[in-house]
Amino acid sequence: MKKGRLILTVLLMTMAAALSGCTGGKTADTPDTRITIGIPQDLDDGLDPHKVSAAGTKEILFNIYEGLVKYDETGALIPAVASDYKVSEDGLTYTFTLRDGVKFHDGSNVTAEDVIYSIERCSKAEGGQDPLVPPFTNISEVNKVDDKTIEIKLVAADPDFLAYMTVAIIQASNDDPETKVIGTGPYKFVSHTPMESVELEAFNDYWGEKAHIGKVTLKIVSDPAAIVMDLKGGSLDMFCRLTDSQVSELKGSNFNIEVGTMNLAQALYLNNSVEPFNDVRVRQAICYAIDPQEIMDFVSGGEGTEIGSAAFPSFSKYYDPALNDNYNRDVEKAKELLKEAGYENGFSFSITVPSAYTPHVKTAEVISEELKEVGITADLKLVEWDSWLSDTYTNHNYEATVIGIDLNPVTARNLLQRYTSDGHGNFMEFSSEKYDEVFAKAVASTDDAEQTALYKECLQILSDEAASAYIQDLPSFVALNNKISGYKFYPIYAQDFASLYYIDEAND
Amino acid sequence: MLLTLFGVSFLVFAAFEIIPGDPAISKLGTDATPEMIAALREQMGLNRPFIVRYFDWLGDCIRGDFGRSYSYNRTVISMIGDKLPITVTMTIISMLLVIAVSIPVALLLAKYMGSTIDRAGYISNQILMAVPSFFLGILITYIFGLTLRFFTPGGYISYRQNFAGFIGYLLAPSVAIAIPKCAMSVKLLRSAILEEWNKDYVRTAYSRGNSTMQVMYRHVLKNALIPLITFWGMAVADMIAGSIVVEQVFNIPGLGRILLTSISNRDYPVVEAIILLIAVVVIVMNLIVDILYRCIDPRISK
Amino acid sequence: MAFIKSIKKIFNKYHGFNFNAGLVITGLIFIIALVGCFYTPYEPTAMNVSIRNTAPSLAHIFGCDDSGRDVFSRVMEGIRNTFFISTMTVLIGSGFGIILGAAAGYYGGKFDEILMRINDALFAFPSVLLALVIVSLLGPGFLNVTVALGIAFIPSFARIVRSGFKSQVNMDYVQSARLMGAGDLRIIFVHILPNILPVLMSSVMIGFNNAVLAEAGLSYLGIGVQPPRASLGLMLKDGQALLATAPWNALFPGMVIVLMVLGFALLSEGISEAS
Amino acid sequence: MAEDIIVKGTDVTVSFMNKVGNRKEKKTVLDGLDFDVRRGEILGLAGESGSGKSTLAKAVLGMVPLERGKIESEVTNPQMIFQDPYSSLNPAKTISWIMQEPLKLGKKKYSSEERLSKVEEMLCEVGLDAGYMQRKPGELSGGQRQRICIGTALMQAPGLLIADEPVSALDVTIQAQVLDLMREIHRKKKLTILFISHDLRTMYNFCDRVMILQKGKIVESGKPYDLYRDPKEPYTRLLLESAGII
Amino acid sequence: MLLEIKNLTIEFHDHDRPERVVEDVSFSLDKGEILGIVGESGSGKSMTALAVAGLLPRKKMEKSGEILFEEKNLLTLPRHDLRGLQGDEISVIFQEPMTALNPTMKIGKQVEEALLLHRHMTDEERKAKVMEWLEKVELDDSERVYEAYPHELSGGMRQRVMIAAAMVSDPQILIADEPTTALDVTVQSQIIKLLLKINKDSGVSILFISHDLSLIKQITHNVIVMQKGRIVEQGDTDEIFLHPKEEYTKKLISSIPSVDLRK
Repeated sequence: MKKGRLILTVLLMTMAAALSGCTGGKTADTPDTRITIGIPQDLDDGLDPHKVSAAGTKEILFNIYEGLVKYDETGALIPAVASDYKVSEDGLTYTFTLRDGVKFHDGSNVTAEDVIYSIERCSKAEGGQDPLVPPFTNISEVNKVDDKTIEIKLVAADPDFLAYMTVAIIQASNDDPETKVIGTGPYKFVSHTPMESVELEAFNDYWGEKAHIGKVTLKIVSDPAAIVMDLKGGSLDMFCRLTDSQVSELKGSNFNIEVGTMNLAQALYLNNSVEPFNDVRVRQAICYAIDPQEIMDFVSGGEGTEIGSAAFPSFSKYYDPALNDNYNRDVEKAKELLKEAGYENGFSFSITVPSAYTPHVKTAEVISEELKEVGITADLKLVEWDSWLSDTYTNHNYEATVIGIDLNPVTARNLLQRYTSDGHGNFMEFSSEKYDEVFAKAVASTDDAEQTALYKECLQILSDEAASAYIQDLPSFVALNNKISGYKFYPIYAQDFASLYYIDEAND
Repeated sequence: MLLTLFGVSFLVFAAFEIIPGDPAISKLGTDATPEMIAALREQMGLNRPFIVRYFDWLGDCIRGDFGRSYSYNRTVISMIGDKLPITVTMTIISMLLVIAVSIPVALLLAKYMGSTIDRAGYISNQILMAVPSFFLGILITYIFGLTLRFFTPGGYISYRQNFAGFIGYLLAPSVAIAIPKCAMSVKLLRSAILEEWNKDYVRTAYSRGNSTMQVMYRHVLKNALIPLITFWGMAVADMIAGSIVVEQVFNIPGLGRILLTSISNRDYPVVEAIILLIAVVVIVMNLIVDILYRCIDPRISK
Repeated sequence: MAFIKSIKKIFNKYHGFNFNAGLVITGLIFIIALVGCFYTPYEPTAMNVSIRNTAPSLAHIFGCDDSGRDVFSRVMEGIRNTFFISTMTVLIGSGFGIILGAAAGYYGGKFDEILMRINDALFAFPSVLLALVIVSLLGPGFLNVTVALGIAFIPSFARIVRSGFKSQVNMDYVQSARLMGAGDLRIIFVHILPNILPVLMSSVMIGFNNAVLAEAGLSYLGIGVQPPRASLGLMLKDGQALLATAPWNALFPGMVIVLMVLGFALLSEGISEAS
Repeated sequence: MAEDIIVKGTDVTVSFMNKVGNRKEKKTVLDGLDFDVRRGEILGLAGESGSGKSTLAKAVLGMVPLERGKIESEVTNPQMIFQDPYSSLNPAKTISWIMQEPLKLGKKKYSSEERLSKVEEMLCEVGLDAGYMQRKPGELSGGQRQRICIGTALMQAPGLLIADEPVSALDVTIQAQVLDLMREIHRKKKLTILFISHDLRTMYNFCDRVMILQKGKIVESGKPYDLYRDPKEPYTRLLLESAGII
Repeated sequence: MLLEIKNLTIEFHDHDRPERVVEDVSFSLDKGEILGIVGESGSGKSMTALAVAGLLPRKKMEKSGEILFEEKNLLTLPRHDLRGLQGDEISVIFQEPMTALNPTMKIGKQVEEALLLHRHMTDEERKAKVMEWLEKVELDDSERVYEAYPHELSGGMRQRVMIAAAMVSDPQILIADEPTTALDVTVQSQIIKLLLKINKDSGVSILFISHDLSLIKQITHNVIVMQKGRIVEQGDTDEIFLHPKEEYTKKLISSIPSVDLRK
């Protein structure tokens, strides 16, 4: 069975390579083409690829740094700095062969030492702190076979381990990655003016398909109202994650709207340790009271995909649309459950929402309207992102909150470990022995099919025990100047600027 | 004067003791483990008692070292220094607009006292004072930016690249800040002129054969400017606060934006430095107003 | 008793154009706010996806907002909230302002010096941060914004009351009151205060319209009235993003803010003109 | 103190710091004054502006700290009337409220009816009538206002009335009427009056004794007739000549 | 005859019903004469003076009768010509020295203003004329006063500056509206002596407005007694003081506190 898996991945890789090759028809662009892309927040948590945590920063570093392997838009892992790799029978040894001709932005060649340095930098725990990439504790040793090959030995087999190999490869000689931003990606880092803009430039000696647009300026636009005006005004060519009202504003302007998914699970996350949410019947009543479709109609004009449990659609391996019908809107059933739980005449609670995210705020507004029909009054508490991060997310003092949880790296284990009783980031305070038991079995199993089934069973439990009231994977609207094309949606937080190109009248 | 500065610095420092949210957590983001947070807090020295931290920080400030920004790990001075000229230029342009517009308009209104022009001017004055500045910003962007294409909304040009473009772009937001202040200045100047007009020395000036215009320009205007200067001194402080909102609408990376972002990032050193800076500017403005007072109004002993 | 009599006296004495215009506008808004408490054409928070962003029509005179809620009902609720917050802000601000200003103006000397220094410090402190501190101290929401703004308004009132007292304290009638054996408190509140009432009234009105602007500003930044409740500032902020396709979302709340502020400004002009 | 002297001042000195630029300058207003006020007399205090006459009045009322010397006074509740009729009555109150105020504050407690009847009685005494009760100071002439001030000052039956230039802001004819009123009250109630003015003519017929004050010092004092006939000090002669008396 | 006023009547219209302030006033002023107008507050004496000086507000005011000066009726003279006379031929000094001068303007510049408006002179000539008059009004250290500001001078000195500012352009008529009411007795008599000296030296005729009868007695040749806007009696000052004909004049004279040192 294992051999089969191996062939499958290899096949995939060759197909991807072929595919990327033949989008054809694009001439090598002249270096002076430029594009200005708006971003809502500054890269204010630094530029060191191994330490960065904000999704907005990772999205952009995707263009500058590459790992041994990298994701493509389908979510498959394709070879990057490594030309190919072999996994040993027992899944404990991974051997990577370095691709020849891969250069750093400063022109120097990528050496085995660089790769080893990068991996060890993430797995070493300096001074009692956790390693930069926690799962790397599973690595027993990394050794250089020859100038072209690296061997990594694991403590225990882990089918998801390959996903962690997307970690950025930096130069061994780079003592301060915070300021010396040198990677192997299609774009070079030029400059960063805090609170203002970030400049990138196409890297001409890129090993793969070169970027089409010469200069990329990332401009910070922090006021939602200004975004639409700036796009129409012509000072911005592209902006991601617009709301549907902003999209309706852009009708008739020189912008195409690309629609994809945000790859996150938006839900009304309930604090299971708090009265009355510790009672599963109350949680189920809430699931019955909420109608995801109505929320999607209000929040994003009907766009977006409903989810029944923690997995979002682009995580196709585990996403099961059937779970969506686990709780279809049924006010009578909700009231019945509430009566059973002893809350006939309802109760009231507060939904804490980070004020900066309009979609989550509007979702909460719709929820509070829907819950009224069941006799539950929910009032909103808007807080700043930082208060939400420390009060709600880290210290768990909240009753309910509306937020979207994304994944990096995109692995089932990373998605579901959050719900285990002692899981890292279990701000929902969800704990069920059955769930812990099934999750442990899933992690331990080495057979892919068995593991997938077990993970799916976890998702089923989450839905049955109504850990949270799952709603949707928010639509992702991207406005793109109609002179530019080639935008690709990725399942992870990544903005691939390299694939963008100007549709020159000449080469059509 | 120093007492006020000391008061403000204490208020700022105490404010962040109260506001929830922890800089360490905001830096580490969602996947921070409790151990990582604790270690970072230690490294930032956040665990030291409040008073110790306050006096350490105050000591550094006096020596000019405002510490490093938590999120950008650059020195606070370099960050603010880079953004200060933007907000200062905008405030200066707005101030010039206020002065350039309010004096002629007020003279006009004073000249046609009680006529329909005076009444109409008066009403429009009241309306202009009533418009919230962020609403004004939006209207200006919408009308002059999108429809009339006088400027590209959001097309901020940094003063390093092209200074003319930089000033050009700042005109629109400065107008948004200046308009309410212009209306207020016109109202104040007009009532000051009215007040001076009834004073005895005006009658003496008339008795010497001055025409109305001569009386206005040689005698009344100078004395009517005195209360206005106090207002302009205070107005600068409002303008800086006003610019925080307007910078959002016009997408200008000035002090206002840094202040708001740093507040939400709990970037204590940056916020404290900016607020101190604003307090210093306000106090310096009051000083300048006093000095102007003394040279215009000899009655106040030198 | 004397206090109410002088208020009655003030109101029936004024009849200038400004005062009347101000009274008409404020009266109109006050009535709408009052009616808003009992009846609004639609439930302000009732959503209806079919009528999202529909233009003003007979059914919805101000049109519908992005969540299909009737803008007119929300404006009515918004007026009520903004009106309430501004009134409370001015009451807190002027209440403490009078106490502090009177004490500083009447006693003068050291006390006056210290008070004015604190005043300057509060003045130099951006009200945005002050509001943030108080809101995070007490939590976001309706009452806390009022307290935050109230405190932020104390310095300006204190300054006005202080200058009022400074001009009255050396008047002869104060000296003769002292000679008759009147205590300081009686002199401050019974003798002097009624004389600075007109100045105070007009500054209360100006305070009112600054409160309306400040509330709108704070809601704009997300502090203050929490959705789904409505406040004019919040509606303006949400309406901004739809200026091209559904301008009524922003224009009507903005217009009402301007009208409200204009009303109070004219009223304060009317009072200060006649005093 | 001798039993007929009700106020005695010995070596009374008052000075205050006024800021000229940034230097602090000590300005002496009263310089070692010795004076006394006898029971039932009208004592005139004459001097030009800056001579310190108002400060002396305030000193007698104990409202100004003395740098040196002391003032002994057996008067428990001295009252004062002022020059500017516009600022001496509370513009926001009605006449009846103003005149009832001293009764409310005095040691003796009165019911509201008693207060109203006493006010009516006092209004007649000062030559006005009950019709003025509900009117406001703003609606009255200078002369009427000064009469109200006098009435209010007498409410607490003061041992001493200090009149600081009470008539100099009034028209000549009104001045004469107000002075007659004060003379009559003095006679009826044996009220001691300290009359402060710069007008030596008026003081001649009004005061029993006159003190001339210059730059904080008493230049000369005595009965008006003796003083005006052969003034000993050159300053007194200058004042008399300027007033066209000699 | 330098100035002749025939049945001058002034009515105010700003309240609901018109209020007649001056009614049918006629009198004349000869060269070098000092004519007094005396009356209580509200008698219209100041209004008459302001009418002669052309300083009455233009709006809400009905004026009739004639004020003839060099055959021109000042009431109907166009504003431009009237301004030509003001400060040149007719000058005015006011009652409140504290507020009658511009507080933020140097004394020298205020005194020279009449010359600036009516004479073509070089700066030096103007300064010399001003310094000449500052000495004439007996201001010691006129150099310092030239550079000083109004608040640095005493009431008496300020009134002297007012007189200098009025006389610097050698006017034919000087209107003095209660010039010494706000001053101390000693200073008052010095100012009166100064006015008499100037009248004698330069022959300027003075219209002296006052409510103080003893002052009128000291300085004026003739006097007009006014009550509620009408002339009650006019004539030679000594004649009127010895045996006044009208009841009102008698009452006024009797209310002066008399100092009889003979008994």
